[in-house]
Parts: sequence; structure tokens; C-alpha cells
Amino acid sequence: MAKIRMVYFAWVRERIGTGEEMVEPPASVVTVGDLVDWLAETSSGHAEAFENRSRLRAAIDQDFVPLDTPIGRAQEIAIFPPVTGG
Amino acid sequence: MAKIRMVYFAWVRERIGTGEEMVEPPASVVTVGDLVDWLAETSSGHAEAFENRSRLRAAIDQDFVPLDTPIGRAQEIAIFPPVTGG
Amino acid sequence: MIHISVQQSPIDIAAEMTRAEAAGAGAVATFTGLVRADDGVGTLELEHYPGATEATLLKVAEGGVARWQLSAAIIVHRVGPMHPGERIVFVAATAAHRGAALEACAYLIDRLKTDAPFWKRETRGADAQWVEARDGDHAAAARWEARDGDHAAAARWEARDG
Amino acid sequence: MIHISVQQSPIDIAAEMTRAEAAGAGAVATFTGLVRADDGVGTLELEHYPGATEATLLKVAEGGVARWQLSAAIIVHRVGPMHPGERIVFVAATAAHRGAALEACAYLIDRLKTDAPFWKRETRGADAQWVEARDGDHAAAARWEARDGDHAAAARWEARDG
Repeated sequence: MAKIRMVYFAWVRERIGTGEEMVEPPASVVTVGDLVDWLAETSSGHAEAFENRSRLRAAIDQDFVPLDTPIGRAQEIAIFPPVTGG
Repeated sequence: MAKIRMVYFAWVRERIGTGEEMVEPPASVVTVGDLVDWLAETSSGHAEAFENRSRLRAAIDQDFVPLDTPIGRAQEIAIFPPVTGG
Repeated sequence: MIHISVQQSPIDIAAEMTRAEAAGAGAVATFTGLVRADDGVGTLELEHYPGATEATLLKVAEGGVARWQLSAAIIVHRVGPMHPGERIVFVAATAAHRGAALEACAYLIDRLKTDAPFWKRETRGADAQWVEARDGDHAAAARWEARDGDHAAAARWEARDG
Repeated sequence: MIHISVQQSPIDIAAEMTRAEAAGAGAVATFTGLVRADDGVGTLELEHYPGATEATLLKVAEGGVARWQLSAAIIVHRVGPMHPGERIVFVAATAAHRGAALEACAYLIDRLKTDAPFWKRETRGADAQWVEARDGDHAAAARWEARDGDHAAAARWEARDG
């Protein structure tokens, strides 16, 4: 699988300890949810950030998507809390 | 009956030719509508201004009222077209 | 905080916004009415009923404050002659949350349109004409009463329009 | 006319109103969100998703323009640190008549609240906390879709929130 640029915001970014990283998930990772599961194994920060799936939102190449969306040929995937703008 | 200060606005004022006048209607004038009928006889301007009753609105002492409201002890009565502010 | 003004001078939005924001709440909704620049009007003239106008605007503002617990209600209406692009009216509602501010702002301008004694005269070239009242204005104002279940008030307005 | 800005600098209401009014239509409705001065917040910090934010705001504005035939839609959102009383967001909708302007303004801010990737962090004394999303925001946004009969879009949002 190709490399994916992960970007994180708000408390997801804070818990992981970085706003972005390049990752190369195995072929078994199909959906954004699979990617989150896989990333949660990579550090305690990731595990803590991804603890409660119902509080996570995602975007593939800057389009908002549900977590069960297939990654496809994504170049940039964002994981973040529900938005609170305005 | 006591004297009443009549005030007119917009095209009612223009047709009558004045923005205000003092009037002393007879005892037979009970409601604002009666007053309008009586005033319509006083000049061709009044007659023209009061031609179409459905286009007239009124206020007694600056409170908006329907035309069938009794005049009572009114000091100031206003006759004008439907409002078009804002 | 209630601020009412019926004025000859242009409406200063920045100054009015400062007033609306000073209330310390989180949400300000405003409506501004302008002389349309696109329909051939050269001059718009606003006539009003001095005294009755201010009393009516105050009643409208107080109604909004009571109903939505506003921290500020502002109504500024210009009178006299004005030109395309100029502001005729500005209303603002300040509340803790946006739902209340947005609803109250619509209420203030809807009620003003039907309740306040203003009359518009448009001049196009040599032709001057008084603007006719729009049925839609009464429908817009009436919806606030229907939602209130305020039948006495609704009846009063129907009588007045009959 | 559509104007979108995501900026560190304070929001200049007078300048934005001039932009909104330049469209030549009769009605401008605005909404301004402020850092509340009354609940002990010392600093509010706004984080966003650069690129995605601007694209989302543009889509929201385009949606409003298409739906209400707006002559102008403006969305200005501040990012970075700010203080009580300062403006976080300003939206404006310009239309020929007030009904369209008022509705579109509510639409712009409701959609922005649920669609645009902004996150707020409040600092009260030594305690910094990310603001939780409000259920009410999704209810407010959803009503525009229900009225559209746009079931595909509604389903997408439900999936996203599930």
C-alpha cells in the first residue's frame, strides 16, 4: 500500500503528540476504521486518542467521511473530534 | 363634543392638503368611521383621501385602532394608509 | 439594553454593532434594509408619525427582549430623503445563543414592518409614488402571534387590516 | 458575490457590511458570534484544518446562494487565540427581500457550525479545555436538509455522527 499522510486536530493531535505523520498500513487495512485500529497499536498516545470511536470524525483528501469508508487511494486522511466552530 | 386634533400622513395628508387640523364633530359621530364619513363631506380633498375605506388605518391618541372604534374622549386621531416602513 | 432611534442621519453600523456587542453575550443577529439600487428609484422618502413611531418601536423591542431573554435589542430607522444603496433600517438582537438571536432579529423586523407608522415614497424620474403595503408583511408578522397562541393580539391585527 | 476568509486578524464588521451591501440588493442579514464575556473564559483558541476549512465554507456559501438566489454570501471566521468580547465568526446574506436574507443567514451559520473543521479550546485560569460539540448544532443543521428532502445528504450526516 502507498504511504498516507495522516493529519490530526484538537485533542486527537494533542494526545498523539503530533499534527501529522506519514504511515504505510498493511493490506489488511481497508476502511478508515481499520486504519484507526491499526494506528491505535503504534503508541500509547495513539491508543489514548482513539479510545472512544464515537468521538472521532474523519476526512479523506479533505472530504468528510464516515469511519467505515474504504481508504481507496487516499493521499491524506484526517482524524479529529466533532467540530465546534462558529 | 370637545375639539379633536386630526393628523394625516402620506397620501391621506397630500390629498387633504394639510398634515393636521382641529375639528369639532357633531354628537352623531360615534366611531372613527363616523368621523371619516363626516370629514369626507367637508372638502373635495377629504372626500378624495377617504374614498376607499379599506385603504385607511387609524390611531386614537397614538394607539392603532380599527375604524369601528368609538372615539370616546380622544384628543388626537390619526388617519393614514397602511404602513410601509423598514 | 434597548436602543431605539428614528433619525435623519445615516445609520452607522459599526457604532450600532459596538452597542449590540457590549451586552457581553455570545450571539448577535442583525437585519439591514437598503434602498434598492437596481430598480430605477432616484430618491426614497420616509415619512413617520412622530411620537407614535418611537412608542411602537419601543414596544416591539420590549416584546423581543421579553420573549427571547435578549441582552440587547436595537432598532434604528431613518426618516427623510435617501438614495439608492443607503440604509433605511437596522435591527439587532443579542442573546446568549444563536437560535434566540436569529429568531428575535426576524421578529423585530417583521413586527416593525407591520406595526410602525412609516410610509415610503419613491421617486423615479419625475414620477413620485407612495409604496403600497405588502400582504406578505402581515403574513410574516402574523406567524409570531400564531406561535404565541396570542389570539387577542392576532384578532386586533385582523380587525385593523379588515 | 461570495467572500470567504479564515483569518488571524480581528473581523472588521464595517468593511464586511460594505462588501455585503455593494451587491445592490435590498436586504442584508448577518450573524456575529462572540467570545462570551460572562462565563469566566480568559482565552479562546480556534484551531482549523487549512484547505479543508476554506473548501467547506465555500461549499456552504454556494449552497446558500443557489438556494435563496443571494446576491452576496460572506463567511469570515477567525482562528488563533482571542479574548472575551472579540468576534469569532461573521456571516452575511444579501438578497432582494428580507425573508430570503434572514433564512439564508441562519442556514450559513447552522451549516458552518456542523460542517466546517474548526475546534475551540477555552482557557479558564490554568485550566484549558476543548469545547464539546453540541447536539443542538446538528439538529439546527438537519432542519435544512429535512426541508430539502435531501435524504442522501441527511444520511451522510447521520453516518458521520453515528
